[in-house]
Amino acid sequence: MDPRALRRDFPVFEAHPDLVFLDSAASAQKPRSVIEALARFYQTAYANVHRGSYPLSEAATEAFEAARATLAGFLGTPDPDEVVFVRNATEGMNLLAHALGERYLGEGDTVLVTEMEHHANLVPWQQAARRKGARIRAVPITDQGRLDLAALDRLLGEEPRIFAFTQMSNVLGTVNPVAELAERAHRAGAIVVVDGAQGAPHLPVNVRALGADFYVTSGHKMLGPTGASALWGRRELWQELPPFLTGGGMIERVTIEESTFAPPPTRFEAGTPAFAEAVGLAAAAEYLIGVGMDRVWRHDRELTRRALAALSEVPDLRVFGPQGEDRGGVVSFAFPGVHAHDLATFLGQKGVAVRSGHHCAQPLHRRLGVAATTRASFYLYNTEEEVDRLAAVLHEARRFFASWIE
Amino acid sequence: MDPRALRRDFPVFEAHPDLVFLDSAASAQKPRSVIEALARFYQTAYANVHRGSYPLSEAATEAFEAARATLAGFLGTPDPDEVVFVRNATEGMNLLAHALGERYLGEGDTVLVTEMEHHANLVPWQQAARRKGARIRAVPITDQGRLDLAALDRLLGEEPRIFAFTQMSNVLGTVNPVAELAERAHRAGAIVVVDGAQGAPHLPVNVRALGADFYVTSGHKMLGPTGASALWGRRELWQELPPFLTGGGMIERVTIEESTFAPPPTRFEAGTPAFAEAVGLAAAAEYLIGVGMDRVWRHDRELTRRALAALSEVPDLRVFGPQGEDRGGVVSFAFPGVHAHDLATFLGQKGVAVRSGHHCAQPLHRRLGVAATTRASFYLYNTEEEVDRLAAVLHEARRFFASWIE
Amino acid sequence: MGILEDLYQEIILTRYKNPRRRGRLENPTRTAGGHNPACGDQLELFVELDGDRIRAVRYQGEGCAVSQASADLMAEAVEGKTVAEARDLAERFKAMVVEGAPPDPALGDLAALSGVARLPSRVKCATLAWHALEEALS
Amino acid sequence: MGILEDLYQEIILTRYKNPRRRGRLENPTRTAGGHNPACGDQLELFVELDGDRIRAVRYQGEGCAVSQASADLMAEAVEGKTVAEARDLAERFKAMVVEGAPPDPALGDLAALSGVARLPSRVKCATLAWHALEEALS
Ligand SMILES: Cc1ncc(COP(=O)(O)O)c(C=O)c1O
Ligand SMILES: Cc1ncc(COP(=O)(O)O)c(C=O)c1O
Repeated sequence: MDPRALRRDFPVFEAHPDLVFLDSAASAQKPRSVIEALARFYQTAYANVHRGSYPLSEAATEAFEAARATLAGFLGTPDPDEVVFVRNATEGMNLLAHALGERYLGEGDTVLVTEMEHHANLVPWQQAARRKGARIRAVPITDQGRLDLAALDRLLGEEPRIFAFTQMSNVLGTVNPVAELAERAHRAGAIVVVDGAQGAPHLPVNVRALGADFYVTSGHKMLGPTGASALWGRRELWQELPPFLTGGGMIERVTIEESTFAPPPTRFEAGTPAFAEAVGLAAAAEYLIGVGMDRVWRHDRELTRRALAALSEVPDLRVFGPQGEDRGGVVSFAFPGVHAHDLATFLGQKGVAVRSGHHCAQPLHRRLGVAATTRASFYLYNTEEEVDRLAAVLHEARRFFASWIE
Repeated sequence: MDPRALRRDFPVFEAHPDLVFLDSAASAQKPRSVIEALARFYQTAYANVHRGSYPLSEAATEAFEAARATLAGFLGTPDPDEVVFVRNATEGMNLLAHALGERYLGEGDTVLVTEMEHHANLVPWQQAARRKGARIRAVPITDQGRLDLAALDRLLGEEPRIFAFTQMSNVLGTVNPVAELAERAHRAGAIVVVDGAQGAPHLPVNVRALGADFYVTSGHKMLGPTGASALWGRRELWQELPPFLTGGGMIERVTIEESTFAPPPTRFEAGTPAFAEAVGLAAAAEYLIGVGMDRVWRHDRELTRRALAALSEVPDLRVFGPQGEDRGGVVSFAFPGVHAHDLATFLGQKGVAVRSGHHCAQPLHRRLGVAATTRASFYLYNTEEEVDRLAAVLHEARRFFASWIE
Repeated sequence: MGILEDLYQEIILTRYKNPRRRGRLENPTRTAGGHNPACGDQLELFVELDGDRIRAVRYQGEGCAVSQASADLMAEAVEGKTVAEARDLAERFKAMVVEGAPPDPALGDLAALSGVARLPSRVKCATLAWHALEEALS
Repeated sequence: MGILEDLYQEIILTRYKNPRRRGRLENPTRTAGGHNPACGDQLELFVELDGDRIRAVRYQGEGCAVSQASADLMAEAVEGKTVAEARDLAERFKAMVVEGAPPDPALGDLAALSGVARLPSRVKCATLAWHALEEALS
């Protein structure tokens, strides 16, 4: 894969030729094909989906349902109706926490998460647990930044109703062994919810092979527009679940006092969906399929290896996360005594776009013993030169902040 | 106002020069400026908002917050932080029903709605009421399709905690006297939630002058992209409310067991917002401000008057909704004995795009004594010729379906 | 022939206005509900089985000419058929209205609904009763 | 001077590493909390009033050099001032870092933070302590 060639598909790099964009884990840039699919849809094919019996609305409906099928294919399921469109991974997780909570959680039950979760895969479970009198337990991580599998087995012994964990950590880069975790969890009787926000953009995903029950994605992190993400679940489980958002489009019969609801996926898409953005997201999935997810994944890991090697040469720099093959293109680091924001501002002023803070993972940062880290993340349009530039600017930062370092 | 000139701003009419688009109440077409704002943002200025300390992310954050300020201005409040971005009117209503329900509803309490509500302003209240042991009551409508104000006063006597009603009916076109209703409701101690999904696109709106406590809009109906809508509420009330969706961005402090939450509006925007679409929505608001909402409203009413006159000439056609100045550009009708879908298909095949069904207002249709209606709706790009064409095609339909009519 | 003339043939109107199988069965062997969330059409289906054979079918509900005529023609067509034969007919009907296949001779009068294939938003109206039938027979 | 050199002046580093007012007060008249949801910086502010006059200010919390230096310089600057004078200083400080106004002479050492105005994402770091102060005094 030649990232230099792919780069030309991304207009933002024409507008900012010197930009070293290492913040794709927060949100990815968009290829021309996605922006054009979106614009073309609004220019030539726009009308509200469903319920319109004129050709423009029929065509828009078809485009929306074709987008659902494309996303289903991208995630490895033949059944488009297993895909529900939500705004972002966070809304997906809220939908699941609400619906699974209503259906399966009771007094004294346990929801199992992990210490490396993004707040999106933690706070919604806290809310559901509080409503239902259940409690949250978390699988700890090892000093290498991997899940502690011995502790997992102990915790599964408590028979959690739900085990929700991330496919890939947005701070450590750790890729969890999803299939193995799902199998253990299923044996313990838990429903398996996988946070694929960082997984789906970077790894070949087949939800059935992973053995997940639900798989959450974040569209804007996988080259899609903001506003649309695919949430996958097993048909049999969707059928069991009560709705989350209610209103138009998802009902069967409504009186002033009460309502009955449509079957999935309609039941979970209340009101006018972000259907134009769903069409844009399908263009993104097609772009990724065209490049090949195996090649994306290989490229990410090559850059990561190079970055880990180069960053290990920067004096005083602490680099987080595992060293090994089970690691994606996210590298977080810190100079002791230099706050993450100050370091990120330095990098940003040198044209290297990174992110700093707790990256929506406060419990993990507490475990790492730091309040904040600075994070670089890679994607298919990043080059080896950019990784080298990151390392060079970190050497510069080391000199600039020399007297701060503790 | 010259709709023929405005039409040229809408690329869809170049792509479909013969299209008579009378379905804006479902979703409006987009002006070039909106599509371009969106595309330009993705091409040149895209990065995740908040938490990024590099120039691109700072600029994206500023654009997003500027969009909030534009929407605040459009709705008539000086305080941008009173505006929360949601996907659509439906999500806005779900957020309010959940948060107001948690904060203010208890066993035996009443939520008051009206018989003309869209399901989006009914079903979420049913869900909240069920959770809290409260009940729903509805203000009936008169035979002219207006709210029955005598019944309203009786129902306010039951001291509902919340009164949620639409500014304009999406079926009857009725424009309710919001300021007067809000005043009566406040006197009875109710919180006033206004469904502005059909109001904001068509009428000059000043939420403070209306006396509302919360005002819900639907971005895609006011020329904006799908995926972003502005939800307005009084600052003091926002401050009181618990969050709805939870996750990243809206928290203060998170441990595995529990979390505390950020102040509004952040508290209500979990995860990566549809910020590019919010920027597009701001361009839509600017377009409308440029045309002038008073002119939009005058134009809508002129077309409506013309349509009501022309449709009254079509034999056997039953036309719903009030005759008068308190009526916006929505006209629903039916031939007795001809099902709404069959009529809509006829119109659609003749190039007149209308919608048929219960328009997400089953209780209202039950009241009207019909299962479904066919609806034409007008907006700033519609012309008198298009209204005349609608009437002409209805005469044709009358002949085509002559033997069906009962 | 225009799409409209093609769709709204005499037989559709006749069945819509003067249905032959509309109604309910007192002691149905099977019942099923159909609902088209996109437009609100609703249907209740009653099936009486005699072993493996469909003895009678009736339906109730609310809908457009397409959905009502489709239900009425279907009810008539499957009476006397075995469950397997009825399922086979459903496949042929869906091939015609969903995929636009030319009407199979076995469909008889149901061929009048072939025009629906050209109107994507009406396909669900035409298939509503058939989905309910498949549910009732499953 | 580059933005970085402008922002990270010696005085900022000194206050970050060797703060003069960091800590807590045993019997504060007022306290307030500050939190920057965008980055997680947190601050607790303790104020001791003597009638209308600020006798002592201390702060605790976690944050970057900008937020910590700003808090430390602020605490020192407002001690001895009346509530009205402190509020006035807060206005001048915000004018400098939010609107980019040239540093008011009254700001003294706080002028070192003027570079923040060129870094929108850091403005909230610089104002965190000041918002807490305004809350504590209100
Ligand atoms: C692992 C993980 N989960 C969830 C999210 C939330 O994604 P979104 O912003 O799309 O809701 C993110 C991204 O911030 C993430 O990295
Ligand atoms: C009065 C009214 N309220 C709410 C809605 C729901 O709007 P949205 O699709 O944006 O959720 C609509 C539009 O269908 C409407 O007309």
